[in-house]
Amino acid sequence: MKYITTIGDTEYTVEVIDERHISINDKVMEVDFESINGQPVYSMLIDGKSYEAYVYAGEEEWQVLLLGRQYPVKVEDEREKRLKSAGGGKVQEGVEFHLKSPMPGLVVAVAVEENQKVEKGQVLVILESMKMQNELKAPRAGTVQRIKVKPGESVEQRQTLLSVV
Amino acid sequence: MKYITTIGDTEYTVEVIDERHISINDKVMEVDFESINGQPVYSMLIDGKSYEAYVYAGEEEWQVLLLGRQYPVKVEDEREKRLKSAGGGKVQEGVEFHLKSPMPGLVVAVAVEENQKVEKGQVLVILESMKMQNELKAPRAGTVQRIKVKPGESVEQRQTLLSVV
Amino acid sequence: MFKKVLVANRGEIAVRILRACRELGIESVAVFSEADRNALHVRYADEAYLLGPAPSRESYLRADKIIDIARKCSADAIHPGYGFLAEREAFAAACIDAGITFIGPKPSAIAAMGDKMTARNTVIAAGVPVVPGTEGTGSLRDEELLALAPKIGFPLLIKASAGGGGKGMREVTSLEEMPALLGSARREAESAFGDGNVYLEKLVEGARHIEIQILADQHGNVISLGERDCSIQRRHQKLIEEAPSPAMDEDLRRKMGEVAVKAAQSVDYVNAGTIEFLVDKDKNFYFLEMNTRLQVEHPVTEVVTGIDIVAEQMRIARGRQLTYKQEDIQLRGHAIECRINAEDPYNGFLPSTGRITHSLLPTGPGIRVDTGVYPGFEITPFYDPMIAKLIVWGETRGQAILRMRRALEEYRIVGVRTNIPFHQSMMDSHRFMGGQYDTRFIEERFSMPEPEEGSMTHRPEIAAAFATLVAHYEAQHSAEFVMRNERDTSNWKWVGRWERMHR
Amino acid sequence: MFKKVLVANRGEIAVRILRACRELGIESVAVFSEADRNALHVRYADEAYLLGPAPSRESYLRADKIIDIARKCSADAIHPGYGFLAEREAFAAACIDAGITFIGPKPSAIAAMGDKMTARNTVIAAGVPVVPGTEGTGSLRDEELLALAPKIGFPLLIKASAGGGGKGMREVTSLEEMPALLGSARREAESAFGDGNVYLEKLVEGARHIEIQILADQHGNVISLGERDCSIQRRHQKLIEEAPSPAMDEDLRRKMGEVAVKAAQSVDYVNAGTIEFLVDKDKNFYFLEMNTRLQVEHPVTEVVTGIDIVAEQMRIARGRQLTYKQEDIQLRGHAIECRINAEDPYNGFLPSTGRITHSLLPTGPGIRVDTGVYPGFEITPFYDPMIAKLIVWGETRGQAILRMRRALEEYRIVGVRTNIPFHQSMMDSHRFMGGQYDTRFIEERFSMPEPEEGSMTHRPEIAAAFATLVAHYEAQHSAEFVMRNERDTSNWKWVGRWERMHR
Repeated sequence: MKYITTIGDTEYTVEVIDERHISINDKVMEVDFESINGQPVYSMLIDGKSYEAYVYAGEEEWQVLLLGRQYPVKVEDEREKRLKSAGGGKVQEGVEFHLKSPMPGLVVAVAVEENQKVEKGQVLVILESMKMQNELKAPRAGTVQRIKVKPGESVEQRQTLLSVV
Repeated sequence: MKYITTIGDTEYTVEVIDERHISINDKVMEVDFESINGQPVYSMLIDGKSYEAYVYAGEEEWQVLLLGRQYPVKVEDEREKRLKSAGGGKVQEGVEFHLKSPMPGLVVAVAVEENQKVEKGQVLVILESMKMQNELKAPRAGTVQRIKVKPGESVEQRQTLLSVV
Repeated sequence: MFKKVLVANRGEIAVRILRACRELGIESVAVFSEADRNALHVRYADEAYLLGPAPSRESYLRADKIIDIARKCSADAIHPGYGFLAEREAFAAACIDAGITFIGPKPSAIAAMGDKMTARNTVIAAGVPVVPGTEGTGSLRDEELLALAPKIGFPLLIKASAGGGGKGMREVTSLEEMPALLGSARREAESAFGDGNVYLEKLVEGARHIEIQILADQHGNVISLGERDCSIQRRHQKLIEEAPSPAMDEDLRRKMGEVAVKAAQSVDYVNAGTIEFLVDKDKNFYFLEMNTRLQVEHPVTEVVTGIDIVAEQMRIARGRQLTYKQEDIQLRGHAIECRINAEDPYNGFLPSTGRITHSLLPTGPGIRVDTGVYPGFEITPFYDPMIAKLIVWGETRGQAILRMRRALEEYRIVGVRTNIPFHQSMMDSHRFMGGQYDTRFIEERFSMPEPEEGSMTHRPEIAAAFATLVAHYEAQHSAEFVMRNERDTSNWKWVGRWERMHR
Repeated sequence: MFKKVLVANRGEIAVRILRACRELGIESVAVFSEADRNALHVRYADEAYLLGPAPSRESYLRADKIIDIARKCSADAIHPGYGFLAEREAFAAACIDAGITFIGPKPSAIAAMGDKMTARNTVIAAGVPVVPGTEGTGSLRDEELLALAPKIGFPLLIKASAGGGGKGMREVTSLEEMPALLGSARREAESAFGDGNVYLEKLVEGARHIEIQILADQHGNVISLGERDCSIQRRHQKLIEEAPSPAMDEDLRRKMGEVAVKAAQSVDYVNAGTIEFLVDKDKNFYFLEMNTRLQVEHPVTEVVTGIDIVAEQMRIARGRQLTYKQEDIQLRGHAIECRINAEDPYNGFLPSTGRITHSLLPTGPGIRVDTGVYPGFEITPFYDPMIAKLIVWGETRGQAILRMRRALEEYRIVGVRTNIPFHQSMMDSHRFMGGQYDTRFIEERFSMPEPEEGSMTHRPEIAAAFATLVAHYEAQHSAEFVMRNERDTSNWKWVGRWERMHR
């Protein structure tokens, strides 16, 4: 199986040749890959080097925590990717963004109003959890829609707070 | 539910009244009983005292490791026990004893021969495991039968080595 | 010694105090909220009693219930830890009224140091330097402030008397610009707090947060155990502490120790306490406040002095003389503490909750971990996000940093995000290594690094391999997984209390 | 410093050495058997290479393969740890031949101390006292032995020249009974070993096993780091070690230290080593043997001296001068180590294998754990049963014992049986607390306690409650459990390699 794996602006062609070999950009390497104790912690011996990483699924990408750094990694089946680019253009552009609570907590303030235009990075909601106030920000510019919470309200993890269209 | 619970020569009448109460020898106590993390490690708050024990099933009894001591505990349903004693006498007397390997290892020596009479505590087999030689002894007097291993042989855990009848 | 001590706290500090009880042969009592039935402090204590629902105000802040439990189970003392009820004068007084020893200072000392103005005036009277300024002199008019400003010196800060949070605050570098800034500060303060009064305070540049640990017994003996440098803070939360401070010398240590002792004596202080100072780049130091309790970061002092501060607290509360004299106190080697918080450094340090599914503590030479969590324990949003303190000792500061790096690399916590990567970046920071930092270091000079070319720890192709292999095997088996999960779920439904027990 | 070090070992000691490499900024290489793919040393190393199947002779004893790997990955040094290849002269020599530094003494020193007779004669020549006896003087006749006996003194032992294991051994308390005992000893030796030769050795009564840690560099500097008391042994396996020894005083420490240095110098010793002595109740001491390697129990010395022995080994091997002079060595406080073995103290100390399903390490002040296992790891029967070392430090011996008790109580290992209850009983033993023990203590004076009435830790009714509640809930839910397990099993079958990966 061949994959196109992307980190930032760099694409890697990774082929899983068999259980003991992969190639990265056509360079074949010996690999011994194991999960530790059924956890998303993986040990990989690759051409003798020993690495351990914590790998979990993020919103759209895999998150790899390796040597104290975090890498958001996109993994695409090569064939799939080819089909997609044949379809042309970016998919899912301009889709609605739903601000979800990243944790259970208490809404301290809603910093925006419905139909307000917001910039990327602008604070939308302030949420208190674990004695800390946390600012939830807009991941992109847009217009605020459907505010579903009020200050003083308790929210559950992943509850939708408002949308940006 | 009422149980007759025996440690050594002492019998305790333990009643599980509801999820929050038990009685021991008719003394009612408040109890909060939890398993830790799905393990056979249990936390019990009993009339405010906090205890933790490792409880696992032994051959015939429960083994309770509590405050650095091990208690073999027999738990019998009171009704069952009454029926049994009505049936009279000890059950399963004179049954065959099968000496099973307590761990994987290498048979260093078989210290007895078939049809040999042995005393309680007499060494039957010497087994090497983890760089240590371990003596496996007769749990009661009897006659050795069906020796199934030879010195130099590797054995699996729980493999029957010989029988004492 | 006490027969039975109740620990009115949770988490790592409750466990820390329970350990001291155990080592002193004192029976221990834990209290817990409904969220904490399986917490480590409940497991380790000799007795444990439920306080109430998870929120602090219904559990760990219920002074009445706690004293009631202590009375019923015949505890002869209460240790408050830090936070919660530790610095509430009324709680300390209520313990005494109930005939229970409060392991801490007298209520009067808590009160004196708890009020900022009183504390400032008390220590000034005792000859302790404070940050120069006009606070405490009442409401002054612009002319008066302009006249006082040159005596304080520039740069200085204009601060709102009524408020905080930076509202009405202005930095002033010269007398010329001051009138305009006073005006705008007053307007902002007026609109924010309905009170336009302001005061002046010297701006301490390149300030380090240095605190002195003291111990005081009931017989008038007070000693200092050297300093801790707690300048590495984010949003006024300490994150890394070390002892000794790379900015201190023996002379300054002695001087600040003496001043700290004076400050403690000025309120007739008894038990363990900490005097916090700001130290500027010219080694002038200014009293900030006194914490009238055990500090989170007390272990770094324990590690370099060899003194068990919690055990000493109990002895002091029992009326004993201090075990040590000032001349017994010797610092050996260097200690660093990293606070491990359940928060995501790659996502604005948002708190992270969830069940810890796997964890591997760093161990081996020179490592200490103080924690209240374990694999299987659930991190809830009710309490603060600190789940562990990782403390290392080294013969030198350099060795301690290298050891901390090693320990951070070994530490695995799966199930919640932690700020371990943040600490790893700090230990790799050249300025931290050089001891060149002040309290604004994180805000002004530090950000989580983007993976950089050429760095030893930059391995994008390896990260790519990890993600690809995980994705590959997951895709290959997703069909089976779906089916298995479906069945499992239906099975789980059958099982009631037993499963709850086995969570 | 070295660029890359290969660690030719497994388990806790491999992890210990890898940690030192990490802290010194040295790249590290692990080697592993098929049974150890997921072992901690493989996870922690920078590189890891498979040696072969699980049995030691096919993996960790394969000197040829190890040197080959070291060469291929350009390691410039090999650390052998203890056991396996650590004291094989040929391995040390082969490393040197391959141009790789062996982190340990010269092959000649290993050889000299490895042969009992040579070692004895070498140290005698250097003026080191040995257990008085006739060993090494050839085969003597009865008349000769009877003439020598009074010079050695009674009580003494007759021992078979050819053998061990107590065969042909007789204890003699007077000259009168000696002729008859000589006869029976010779007959037994003849029948056991086909060799009736015997020798005499003084019986050291109330002997303690005391060993001196030394460090020697390549420039002729040799220092001693004080003693360890390792008298608590079972079947000649050390179980508990402490430093300093409760039986020593400053004068004896200095004398034995000097003698240990002499013994090391007599074989031109370089690197870390340990001289083992027997010390009798009158404080006479006798050389037993020298261990030409790192010892299992080195942490107790590290904890009281503050010296990282493994790091120092690397510096020495690199040709550096010792970091410390004899006068720098100061013992601070007291350290105790308990070896945690996977064996069942309630069942004749039978080794216990299996997967560790849950584990909770003791942490907090004064605790160090050196281990190579973690929850999820499988203890196999291939290697020795020691899975962890629990080391505590205290200001005094009393505090160390109390702290060890606390730590043992906190330590949870589920999945294999351990000897933790044995250590708990030892820490409760009045003779151990009083420091009153010798090498025969466990065999002669100690047994796992039967639960006794009146003891603080005797709670049969609580044990009854635990067992009853577990039995009750298990019975109540057994039907559901059976059904669930059946389905699970069938589900598991579908899943191939993915499951294997997730073991």
